[in-house]
Amino acid sequence: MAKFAKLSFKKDELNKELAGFFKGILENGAVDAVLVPMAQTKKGVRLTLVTSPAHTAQVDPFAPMAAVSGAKIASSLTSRPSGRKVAMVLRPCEIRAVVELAKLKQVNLDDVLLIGMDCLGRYENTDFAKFQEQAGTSEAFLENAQAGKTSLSDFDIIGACKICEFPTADNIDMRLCAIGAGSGSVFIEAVTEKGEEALEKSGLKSGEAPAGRDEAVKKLVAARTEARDKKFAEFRSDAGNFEALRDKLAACVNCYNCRVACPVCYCKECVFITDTFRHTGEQFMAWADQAGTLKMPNDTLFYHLTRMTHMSLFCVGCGQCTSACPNDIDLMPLFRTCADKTQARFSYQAGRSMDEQQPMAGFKSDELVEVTGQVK
Amino acid sequence: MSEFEPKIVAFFCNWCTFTAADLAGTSRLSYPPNIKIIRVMCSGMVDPKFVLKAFLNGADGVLIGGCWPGDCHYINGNLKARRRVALLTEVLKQYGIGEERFWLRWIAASEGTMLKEIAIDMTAKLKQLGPSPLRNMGQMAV
Amino acid sequence: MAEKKPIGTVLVAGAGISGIKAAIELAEAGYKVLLTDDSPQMGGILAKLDYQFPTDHCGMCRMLPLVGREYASQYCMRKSLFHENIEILPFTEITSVQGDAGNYKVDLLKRARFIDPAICNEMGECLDVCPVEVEDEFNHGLTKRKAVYQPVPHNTPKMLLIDQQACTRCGECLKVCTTNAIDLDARDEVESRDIHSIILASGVKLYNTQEFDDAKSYAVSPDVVTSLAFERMLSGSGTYQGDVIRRPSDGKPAKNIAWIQCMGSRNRRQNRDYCSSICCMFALKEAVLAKEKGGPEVEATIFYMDMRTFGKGFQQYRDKAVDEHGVKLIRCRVQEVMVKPDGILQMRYLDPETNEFFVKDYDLVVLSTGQVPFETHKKWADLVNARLDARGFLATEPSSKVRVAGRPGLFLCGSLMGLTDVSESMTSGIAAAGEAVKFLSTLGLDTVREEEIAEPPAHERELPLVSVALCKCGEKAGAEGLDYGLLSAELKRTRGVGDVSVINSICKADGGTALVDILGKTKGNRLLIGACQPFMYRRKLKDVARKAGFNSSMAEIFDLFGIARRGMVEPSTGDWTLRAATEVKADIEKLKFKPALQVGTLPINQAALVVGGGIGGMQAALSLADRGVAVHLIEKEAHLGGYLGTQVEHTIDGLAPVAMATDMKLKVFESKNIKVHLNCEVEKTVGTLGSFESKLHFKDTGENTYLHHGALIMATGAHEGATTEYGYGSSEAVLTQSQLKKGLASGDIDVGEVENVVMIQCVGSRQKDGRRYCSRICCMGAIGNALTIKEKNPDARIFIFYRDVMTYGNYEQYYTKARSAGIIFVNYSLDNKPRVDIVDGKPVVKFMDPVLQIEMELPADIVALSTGIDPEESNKRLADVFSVSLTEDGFLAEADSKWRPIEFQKIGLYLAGTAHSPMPLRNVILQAEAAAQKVYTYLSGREVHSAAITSMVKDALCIRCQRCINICPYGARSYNEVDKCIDIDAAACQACGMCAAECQNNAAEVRGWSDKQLMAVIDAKLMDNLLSSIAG
Amino acid sequence: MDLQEESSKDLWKAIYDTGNLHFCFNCSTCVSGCPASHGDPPLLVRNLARKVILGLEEELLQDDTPWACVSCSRCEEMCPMNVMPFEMILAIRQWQCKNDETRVPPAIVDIYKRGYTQAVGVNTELRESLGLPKLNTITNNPEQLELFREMLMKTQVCSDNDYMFAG
Repeated sequence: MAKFAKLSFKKDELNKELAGFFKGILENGAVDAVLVPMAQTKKGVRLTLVTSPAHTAQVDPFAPMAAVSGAKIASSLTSRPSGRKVAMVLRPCEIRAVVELAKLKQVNLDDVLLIGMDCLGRYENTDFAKFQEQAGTSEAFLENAQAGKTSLSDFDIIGACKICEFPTADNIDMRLCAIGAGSGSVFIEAVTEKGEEALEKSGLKSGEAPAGRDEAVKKLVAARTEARDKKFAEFRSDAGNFEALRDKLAACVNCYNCRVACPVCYCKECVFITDTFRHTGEQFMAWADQAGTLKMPNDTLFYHLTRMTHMSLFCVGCGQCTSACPNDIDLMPLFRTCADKTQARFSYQAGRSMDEQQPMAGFKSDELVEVTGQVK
Repeated sequence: MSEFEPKIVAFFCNWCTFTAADLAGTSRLSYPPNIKIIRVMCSGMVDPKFVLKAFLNGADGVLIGGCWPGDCHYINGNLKARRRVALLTEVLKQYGIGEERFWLRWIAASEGTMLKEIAIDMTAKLKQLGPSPLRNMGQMAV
Repeated sequence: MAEKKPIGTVLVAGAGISGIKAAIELAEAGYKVLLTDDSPQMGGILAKLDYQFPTDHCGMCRMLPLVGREYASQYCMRKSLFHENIEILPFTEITSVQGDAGNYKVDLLKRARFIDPAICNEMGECLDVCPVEVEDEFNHGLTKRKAVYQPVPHNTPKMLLIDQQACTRCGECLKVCTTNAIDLDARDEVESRDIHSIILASGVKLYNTQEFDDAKSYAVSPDVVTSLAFERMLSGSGTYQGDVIRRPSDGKPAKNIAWIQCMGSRNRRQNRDYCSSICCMFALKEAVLAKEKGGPEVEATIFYMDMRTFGKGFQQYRDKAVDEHGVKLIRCRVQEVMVKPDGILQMRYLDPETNEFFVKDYDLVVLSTGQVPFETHKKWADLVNARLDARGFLATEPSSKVRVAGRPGLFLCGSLMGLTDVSESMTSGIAAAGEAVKFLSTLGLDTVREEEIAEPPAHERELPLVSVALCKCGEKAGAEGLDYGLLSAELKRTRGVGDVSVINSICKADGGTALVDILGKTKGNRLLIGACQPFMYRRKLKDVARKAGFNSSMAEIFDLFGIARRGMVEPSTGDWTLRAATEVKADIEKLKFKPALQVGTLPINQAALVVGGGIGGMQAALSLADRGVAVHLIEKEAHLGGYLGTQVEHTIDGLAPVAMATDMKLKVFESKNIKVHLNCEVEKTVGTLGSFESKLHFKDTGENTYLHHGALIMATGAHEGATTEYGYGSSEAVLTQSQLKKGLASGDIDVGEVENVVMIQCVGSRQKDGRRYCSRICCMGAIGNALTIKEKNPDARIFIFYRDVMTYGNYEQYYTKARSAGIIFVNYSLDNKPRVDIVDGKPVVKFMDPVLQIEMELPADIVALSTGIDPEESNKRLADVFSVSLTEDGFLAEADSKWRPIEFQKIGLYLAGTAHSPMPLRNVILQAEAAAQKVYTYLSGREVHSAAITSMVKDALCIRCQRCINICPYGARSYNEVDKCIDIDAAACQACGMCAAECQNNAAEVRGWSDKQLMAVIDAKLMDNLLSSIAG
Repeated sequence: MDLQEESSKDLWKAIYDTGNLHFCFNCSTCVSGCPASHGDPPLLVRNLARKVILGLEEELLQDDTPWACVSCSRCEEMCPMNVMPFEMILAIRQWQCKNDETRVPPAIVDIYKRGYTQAVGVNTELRESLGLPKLNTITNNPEQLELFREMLMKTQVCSDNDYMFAG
């Protein structure tokens, strides 16, 4: 049922062509607004909310960067809905976070046209700046990345992306297909009826599916999965106990940036900055008395472990935690290896499907008998 | 040198397991003092934070006692507890605190003897296992 | 307010579960209750049971009040019960009842316990030294106990007493008793009380194999036990401590167990021509549990005559027992149990399937012993001067199971109605309480109102300073090793503790005043009292706290003696007092962070909505109207009466539904409190206890109106099932039982000439493809019609084809009567149903006689089919309208099949009648009365007190993910679409804390159980270095 | 069989009009412990009652099992419905004879052969399993048995039908 529209572009005109598409869906009223990565004056690309067809020229959806998770933006735009139709162009990891947030009533997809783009990875913000200085373009990036070349002079895409087995998005209305699209072209795929409608309104003609795509995707996923398992094994072997964990987190200063950046850490305020954890000096003294010393800030391990119990079931491995850490703690593998275990326990996968109930939201009387191992 | 005495924090549901503990008391069944009972209204009330805190502050084991499935005063709190325990176990297991230190057990009001046996059993197992890796790691959860 | 009227007081005689339920309902309604029991304990039979059918779980605690939990204990009911309005007097007999309705004077004989519970510190040294050993009746003689003993293992307080028969007065106990609680010369005391109403709930005497001859050929070995004794063998606190089932004689595991049904019951020769109703399910349950405990190698065989699975979910339970657990059912009443030289038991039986004889070995035989009702009934009849009916039961008014005939103000419930299961015990307890309340309200008596106590300010924002008061029982320390001096010193050193004082017997008057004096001088703003049995003295100690200027929610009581008791268990290990100190410190921490609490009040709209204008609905409506509650009665048809009230002239047990309904209609339309809405359906109901709103749709006019009401009763009924089996529809002569019934009543069907009448039971019932349940009333219906035909034409030959004759309880007499009238009963099984061929318009029935195993055929003039009872199709819609759930069979699903049979999970919604499950008219009325009482309890006042401890939302932190709504088992949380926030139904919330555990940033929290408090407790528990110091 | 044709609904009146019979609900108590139920064919009291209730005259007339009853009256003792089965069996015997002068209870032949009314042999196993001593029966005492047979042949019913005892 899926329909594809081929978007061929001359050199350096990928974004021009894409802009035309977004212009089209805005003009023909398929949507009232588009949330799409867009080049800002000077440098940097940011998700931008566009309501006027006249202002689509600067779109750059495939730019290898994501300053903040689009899922968080999607939440702010829809948790108290505007009632207007908006197309959201998001990365696969962001889409999967959106799926979890929707289950948590933090995203409302009623008026949203979800457009998932193929993702070959992103650079840290600072590296993206260098990328731009070296006149890197999304076109070039797509080309090279598909050839396996993501590293430039002294930087590379982030660790999370290198082990991301989800380069393409699901649970969406449309796809921006770059992988296996052949050079000089990308495809716009309509996945749902909503999507087809938009595709028609965009004025693009639908035609053949990109020939080599499935093969290319499969290959990429295989490579990424292999990399992932390698990374997991590595990490587990050197962080398989609390001492190691403590040392990995030694630099943590309880700034809570990781949870602010985390798309599925959706609390208004983290419990660790509520009254529950505000204590009297006397109290601190008493704790210090226990062992004679009390490391301050004192609850880093407690905080991260608690976070694992809170978000690991929803973790989509986007790597924003690592990007956000001011002390360069590589948190991503920590949470991904944990998520890997917890999600497997409930054969749940964050972002896989809208209809999958989140594990903590339900129970069965005859499940998990091994937990107690008791029979009447 | 004298033998290591594990500290076990036990969250007991008010209706079944806490009654069993009382029954053990009134029937004067002796169970090890290593078990430090904390009464909660329902095993479904036990927040993962409580368990983490107990371990971080030097508990060598944590035992959650609830009603048998179907007995729960609050209909199904124990079943929700069971999922939470499974989740938390997966988290802790990765760093060396596994099922052998973190127990969920169904103990009905009349099962004072079972409570006693579980307390003895867990204490013995933890004695073999030795102190929790988190003990004296200078990581105080406050 | 006018001058003080006396407070209505009810005597509930019998503290089994139905008595307890009645007491709790009365207490909740604000009346005083005197709850007595002849035995030294409470709980009746259920105190012995770990598992109850049909769920195989306990859950007794679910009968505790849901609203105003403050006034009742919140503990396992096998441990104890406490309610501020209930005075419990175990070991107390009623010796005389003088006076009359509304003004009784009863004499209570308080039997001497020889141990004063008020003084006893329960350390139990006496138990150790008592040299006398006798059989422990609680475990049916399977274990021994001392002459000094604790009647029920779970009870706290232990309620120790001395068995006067067994006691040798050796005085050993006196020597070790540290509190002088023992007085071997104690005498029974007689006390007389003024009572306004009496509820008899003393249960029924059970068949005793020692006492009756017909047990002699069965009770031939210690390995033949009664079903109740077997419960003790299963129990975790029983003879084998929950371990595998063993043979009492040699302690070997019992692998092959047999049950013999109807032991003592269904025995015309012994003049016990009744069924004991519950034994079949009881045996099925025991067989299933035996298999679960003992594993697959355990063989469980039940010898029965009719497997009477008539209740809600019972048939399904039987199917599960047989199909999934492999319990064997054999329809044969064995004549005797034999003992082989090696002690193995042996029985010979005729297997009806094969008509072959078998001789089989068994390790254990369980006798399903039933009721022997007469004595208890006789006793009461004499005491309260009431009538006994032909069966020797206390006569009740025709349509009521609980109103004692001709004795206003006198009611009964529970097994005095004949052995009842948990569900009916609950229902009858509530109904009896309801009748008592109705009666009291005619006397213009008062209820206990929460007199407005001046609560001192809470000072919760001040830096916590805890004053600790330790109660000392008598002169000596409570327990060995508990050193008050050391304990006080240790506590004084604790952060946030002001002064620590030790006082003698705070529970006593002078102790109280002493405490008040001391506290008067302290600067503390929170108070922790260490005493015994917190839940017993809670109220008293809280009063003391108030007098001393503490807000009662800033005062906590902890079980110092509980701690001491545990200390005594292993005095050897370490310094107990220090460990006790740790425990107390934990309580101190919890108190330090405790917020101020107050009991909430919920506004009540004092109107009730009753859905369904059948007999059940009308009964409920009238019952409420009598008590001055405004009622809206909704009926979807154009007339009241429902199925029974319009279709059925007479029931076998002498009721006349149509006449009843006609009479009720008059009353309903006359009543100024009842507004009837005909042709009317409820389209949506929203709200919470005290403030519901319902949208009504009128089918005739198409109009909609909105009603506001405080509670709701669903009595939407059910209807006769349909069938196409057995040639129904293809011959005039094949009809349903109700068609036959009508035909006979109207005379349209003339049976004067008929030769053969065939009746077929369970048509489409009790089978997987069809109604999976038993419709409960068909057997009586068929027998009723059969007897009518016999009256009109004694020569008619009537054959009733049945699978199990479900004439449970006293309906058995009609089965017996039918047989004696020459009606022939033919048993059939699902795989060998009778066949009905229509030969030139006339039915011919072909069947195999199970006894003679001969194929037979019979031309029938009439074939009447029992097509059972189907749930209303509309139930699906209603379930959605009222957001309640349905059973797999399509009936309305109650909150708990045993302990809350007429309530829905959501508080404020109740159900009655056949919408619940098929049942006889008397049960419909019983449920209607019970439902009315539940509603009245909440609608009698302008407001109700909700609990002080409920969950809350910190709105500023709440992100509205609504996980708390999803996880709440009581539907107490809902999303307010208007204000975009989480609402909490304070009445529904039971403070289980699941929402708090589910909420990741503590936006949801239970007052008094906050994470801050609990984490402080965890700290305190781990902060003692005692163990390490032991180690080091 | 066709019940309408082949049964007389008033048979019970003719045989056993005590008003007790109809209380029978086929619980099998009477048969499960009946010594004669070990015989071949077995005496099944329950079934006799059934035949009477259903009015199966022919069936009943042909039925020899009533004669196997040893009058131990256990059924009488144990019947929960007070049907008094033993009385019924005697009644059936009388009715059978009344309805067939020439009737000779075949049990006599067995008695002649065994020297006992009952097939005592069949209980040997059960006796052993219950640890009872071996019976010293007349069967293993030939001359006694001979005397008994002579005695038996002196009764009229036997001498009239001596052909039955040939060989």
